Amino acid sequence: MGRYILGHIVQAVFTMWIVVTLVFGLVRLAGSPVDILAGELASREQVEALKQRFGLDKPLHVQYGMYLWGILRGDFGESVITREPAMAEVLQRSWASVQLGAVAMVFTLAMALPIGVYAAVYRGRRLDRLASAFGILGQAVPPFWLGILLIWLFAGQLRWLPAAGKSGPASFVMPVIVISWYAVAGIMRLTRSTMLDVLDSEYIKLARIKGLPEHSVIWKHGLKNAAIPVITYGALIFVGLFLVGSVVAETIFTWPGVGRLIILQSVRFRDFPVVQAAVIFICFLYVTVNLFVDILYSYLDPRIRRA
Amino acid sequence: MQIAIRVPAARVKRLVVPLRQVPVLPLAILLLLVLTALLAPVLAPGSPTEQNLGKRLLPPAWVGGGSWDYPLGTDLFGRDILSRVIYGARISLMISMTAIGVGGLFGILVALPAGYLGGRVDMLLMRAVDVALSIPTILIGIVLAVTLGPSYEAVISVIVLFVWPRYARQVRGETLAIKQRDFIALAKIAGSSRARILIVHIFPNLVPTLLVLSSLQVGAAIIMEATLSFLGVGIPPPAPAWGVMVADGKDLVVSAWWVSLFPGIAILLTVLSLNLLGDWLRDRLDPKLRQV
Amino acid sequence: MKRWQVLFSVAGTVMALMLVARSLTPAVVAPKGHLRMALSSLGAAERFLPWADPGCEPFILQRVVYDFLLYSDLDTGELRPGLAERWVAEDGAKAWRFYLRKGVQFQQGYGEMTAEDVKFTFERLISKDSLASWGKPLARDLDRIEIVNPYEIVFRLKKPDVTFPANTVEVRCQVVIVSKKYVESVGEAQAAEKPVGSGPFRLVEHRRRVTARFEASVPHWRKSPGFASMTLYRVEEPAARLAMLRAGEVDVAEIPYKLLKEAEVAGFAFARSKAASVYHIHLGGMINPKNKHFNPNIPWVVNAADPSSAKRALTVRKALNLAVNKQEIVDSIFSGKGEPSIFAFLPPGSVFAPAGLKPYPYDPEQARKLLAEAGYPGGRGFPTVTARLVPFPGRAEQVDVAEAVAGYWEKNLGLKVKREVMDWPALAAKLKVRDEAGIIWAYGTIPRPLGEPLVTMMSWVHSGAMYSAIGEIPEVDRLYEAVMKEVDPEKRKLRYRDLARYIYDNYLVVPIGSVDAQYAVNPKVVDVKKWRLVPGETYIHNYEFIEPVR
Amino acid sequence: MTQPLLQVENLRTYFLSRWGTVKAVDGVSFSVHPGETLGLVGESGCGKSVTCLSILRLVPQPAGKIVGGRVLWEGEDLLKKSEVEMRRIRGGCISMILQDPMTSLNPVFSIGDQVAEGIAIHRRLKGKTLWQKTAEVLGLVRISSAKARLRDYPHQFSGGMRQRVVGAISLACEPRLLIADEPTTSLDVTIQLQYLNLLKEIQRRSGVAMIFVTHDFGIVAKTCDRVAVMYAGRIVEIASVRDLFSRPAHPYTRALLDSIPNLEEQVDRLYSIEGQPPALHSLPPGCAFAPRCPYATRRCDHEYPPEVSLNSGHMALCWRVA
Repeated sequence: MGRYILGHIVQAVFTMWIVVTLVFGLVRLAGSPVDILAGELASREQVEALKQRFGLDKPLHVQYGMYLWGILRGDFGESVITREPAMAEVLQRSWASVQLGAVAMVFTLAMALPIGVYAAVYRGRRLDRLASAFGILGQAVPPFWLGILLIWLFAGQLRWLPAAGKSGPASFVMPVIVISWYAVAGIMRLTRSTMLDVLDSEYIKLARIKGLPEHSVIWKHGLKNAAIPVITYGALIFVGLFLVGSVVAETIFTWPGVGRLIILQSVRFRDFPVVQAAVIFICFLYVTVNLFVDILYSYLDPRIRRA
Repeated sequence: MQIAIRVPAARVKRLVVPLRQVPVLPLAILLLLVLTALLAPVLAPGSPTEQNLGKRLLPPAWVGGGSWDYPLGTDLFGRDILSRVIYGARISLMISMTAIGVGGLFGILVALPAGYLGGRVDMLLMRAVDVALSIPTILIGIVLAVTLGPSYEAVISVIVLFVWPRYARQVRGETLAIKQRDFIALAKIAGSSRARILIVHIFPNLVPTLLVLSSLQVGAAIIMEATLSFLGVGIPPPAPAWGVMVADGKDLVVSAWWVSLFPGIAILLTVLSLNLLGDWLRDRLDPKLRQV
Repeated sequence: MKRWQVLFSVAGTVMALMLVARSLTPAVVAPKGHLRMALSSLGAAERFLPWADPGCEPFILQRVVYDFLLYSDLDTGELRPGLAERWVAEDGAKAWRFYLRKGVQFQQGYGEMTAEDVKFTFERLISKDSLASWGKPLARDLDRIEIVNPYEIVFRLKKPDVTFPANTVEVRCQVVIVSKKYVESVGEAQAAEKPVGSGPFRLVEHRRRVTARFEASVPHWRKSPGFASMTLYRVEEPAARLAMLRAGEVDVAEIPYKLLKEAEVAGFAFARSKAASVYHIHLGGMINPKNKHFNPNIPWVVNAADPSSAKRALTVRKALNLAVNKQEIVDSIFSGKGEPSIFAFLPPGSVFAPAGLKPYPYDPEQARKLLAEAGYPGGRGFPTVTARLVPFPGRAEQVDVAEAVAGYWEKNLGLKVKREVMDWPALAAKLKVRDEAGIIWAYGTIPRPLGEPLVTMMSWVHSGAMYSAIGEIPEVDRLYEAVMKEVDPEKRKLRYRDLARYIYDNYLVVPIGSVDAQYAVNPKVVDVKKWRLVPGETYIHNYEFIEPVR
Repeated sequence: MTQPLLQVENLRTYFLSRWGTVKAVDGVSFSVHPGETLGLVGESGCGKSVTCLSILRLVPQPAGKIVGGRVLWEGEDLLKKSEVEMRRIRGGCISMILQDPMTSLNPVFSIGDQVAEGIAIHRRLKGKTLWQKTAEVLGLVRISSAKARLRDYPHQFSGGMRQRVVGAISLACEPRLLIADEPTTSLDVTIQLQYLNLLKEIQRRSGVAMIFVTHDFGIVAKTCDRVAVMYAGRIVEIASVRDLFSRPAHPYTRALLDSIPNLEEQVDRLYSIEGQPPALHSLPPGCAFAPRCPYATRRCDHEYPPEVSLNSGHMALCWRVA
């Protein structure tokens, strides 16, 4: 078990290093924060002075070395604009993103798993046909377009929900729907197809022969087996979708999250330290969830655990 | 060397199905889509990028104030939305097809040797796939596009980076399964070279899986391209990419709802029919292939 | 002088003083109510010390809490007394003497504002570690500062600079006067977070990048605030600001033109600042031939080696201008809130521009004829133009203007225009090295006609400037230096007009329009008629003049 | 003869499918007495397994439906019982062993859990005593050091061991009838013999009645007391083991016996019954075996054969015998 996890941790660190290097290079491809800082009316020597101040005049590889060494020491540098520690700024904004992501994840599981299972159990009946239709439709509706429709309906016409910003539970509703819409459709269809296979299996028949009540047959024996592909495959699309979904939701609903921080502010102002810190944070989150899923996977499937 | 793509007999039988079961609706929509994309210049009433600021934000024809020269109304710069949706089909298909083609090819080139050779090669390549899967490609794409400015190449490379590991993992699994089949052993006994086995024996058997996989991935690619364009990091203006058009109308939801509505519907119909086709293909060719 | 004339002039002066005093002394009306505003930004670093906040973004927070030496007249733009009652140029404008107002108290009992505080502020502004974008040029020009007495201070410059007083106006944002005693007692870090100023409001609570809350600091020597307290929200997304206004979460929202119709439909009133930005298209490439980016076969560029190119370039530039319907751009993109402009940088009717000139007319027919005359009939043979779509913070319309102009040239002249989306840092890097051959981009200057446009022009017109929005044209430089040398304000206006005239006659840019800035206001909370924004300025400078509905 | 433990009368179970209603079990009647082993024999697809599942009312939903007949268990008709009562019977009074041990055990639960589950429900045991009982039951089916292996998972057991665990599960609550649906088909021969002996020994000790479903006459001879031969959803012959092997009455039974390869005989081609089993959704009016029956007469094709009882307990469904 230990070796299995250690392998994954090493791979996670390697992935982080690749992402960090990629972003370090990409952000510096064009423009530098100094131009933003100096403003339109700046003079040449003023721009040079700012460059020295932020060490942007040193050769690239030196900057890269200092940057990596900084990360190891947990020093992600200072935002070029607000001169606050970059990671502090990211963490301050990350709470909103993590909150939104967590609620969306719970919503997705609470929706996708039960519906998927019931659709499989009541195969061919109305619920199953409804669920399948929602599944196929769900994966065709572009989430950002859905967001706009929701705003038009709930904020514009009905005025039930706030159109933007983060303020109390009502403001969570629409962003969560936009983030998890695609994932719910995907996970539900997968749960249904896996559950169908499981329900046809011999051990389910044996469970019934044992005289177990139906709910125990389905939710204990059935679900635990169906969960394995759902978790592994689900995690695959989950984390990817959540990243895209949260950036889209944050953009449409101006949610003060990390996704928007990167697009709207840091990259536009070439605030290298904050962009890099934000990317590291998201990548760390991304990789940790992957790691957690692998561990959960090995817990769920004993055949892996003993490997 | 002439490569005969021989889909195993069993699967061919299932391909030739009575017309009744063929998904008429999705195929019809897709055919319509491909036709619109190809014949865009003929079909579109006007040019997708020609502006006339005088006729800005005209509502659709059937709504008060609309005119039949602009059946679906005009956008912020007075461009005809119908023509832009039609040309948008061309962009969406081109981008997603290229991205899936390149991504898929790269995935297969990685997966075939990994699946077939196994051992250290397989372990190494699969580790690379795992790393690629765990990299937040969308994020990298966004940073790239904001820094260098959105471009076709950026969008395609993001989708390719997103797609190839998924292809690799799926194709490798399939190759492993096929490798154990007896006709591979027979081919080895008959002395055919490793390359020949890969190309003549293994690859044709992958075709059904690839077919199913691609049809589902094209839909996902279209949505991803539209999402990137919506965020302003995808297709650069003034190209009539559907995602950009929805973004144009994002803030005008109350006073100009049609700007965002119609491109969204175009995306919905396209991806819906692709998914339906994908499902139908999967049920026919490769039932055990989980939805990717 | 006749006795009665003396009497009369004394009475007149008294009367004038009385008038000035009355307009400045606070109307005896107590501040009331709570004002909530949603703005696109609250400043870059949101720090309360002028030398701790880098340039570019508006210094919204600092001007709420501090005072300035001088203010600008809402009608004429002339300089008005602030913390300095009088200011005199000496030694041929190489020195400027300021007489400070007596009895101005800093908040929280940090005593009276004196020359010590002014000297301390300026010295910190030009110090080595100062981040203020205005610090460096000031440091280059300032020789030394002498305190004559607590209420009199003299700035000695290295060379005559007629515009020095204009640099201490509230529009210059960074020259707020800080309390020396407070900063030295609590230290810079604390002072940057918890400011003590002499301004109309004092800071109550500040959450960086989210919100800032203020309370009225009464009585104030200039104008006691209309509202008792005020909260500013930083909301980058325009649609979100409008949504907050519509939901009643705020009373004032800064909105772009695109949402104007949406706000009008929702029944909100508007506070406007006339000619807040002047848009023009920069025809890239007219640069020094020795520069490696110089490309002689750009149609609108003069190639010294080919004598006929001057005439051809002028004809092309003329055609490019006539093909653009400025009025339609103003009506569509800016919802009609503005007017076609005649020059770059200067709004119509500016005293620094020659009177009687009309904006270039919209005449596509003539434009096509001129283009053919220049050798590109129907656009054939014209190299592909690259339109750089570059949004600025607060001026996202720059993308739409460039896009519209590209559309006109494609439709009317048959040119091929490639679009290139880019953000400011990427463009700035290119403009610095003059990598602009064959490109166009739309720049919306904040004219700040107060004081003089020289400040804006210095950064964009002269060949030596960091970024160029016209190019490197020797004649322009010569005319520009003539302005700099002229000490007498009246003669200097004539020099400005020569420069503007030269640019106009040679069609060096494609002027588009001078447009207003507007804030959507909830008429039930804010008395829109009384609130007048500083003209020529996109951001708000006079929060204390916003009056509640009584 | 004592009161029969299980009395199945004219049981009919049909499946609704795209091609029409499949009459999987079309009027089956038989009885099982305490301690007795009844063999159910026939080609695959003749309805053997469906019959067993119908007894436990576990016919696969939503396609399958029991449309007629009665299943009397100690005099009470199981088809009338409520689901709750049926659950007490399943595993408590009647239990079943499935064919493929590799898939009968849930891969993600430990052996101990899966065995203990049944006991917990039927015997209301909890905690230590439950684990004690579980280890004891596993010992019953001769799994060595059972206590230590409670925590192990199915994938750590061989095929034979797994089938023993399945046996333990079904015998955990001392059922009075055990249905074994081809329990040894997927085991290799040596393990098969061990398993049959184990079942025999347990039956001797506990007196449990058994229905043994198989297509292997060797097993029938070794374990069964009486045998019912099924064809196309019906019992075409039922007799004691001795009568069946010595005096097979129904042509199908004789054909089945003939197709058992004989070691001594020198044969170049093994005998096999021509044709295919009939499609259960379109059965001919007469005897279902008629098309493949060498002795078929016109009557066989049109008239449904009567149940002819030869001597006590030996019945055959055939005109030729009547």
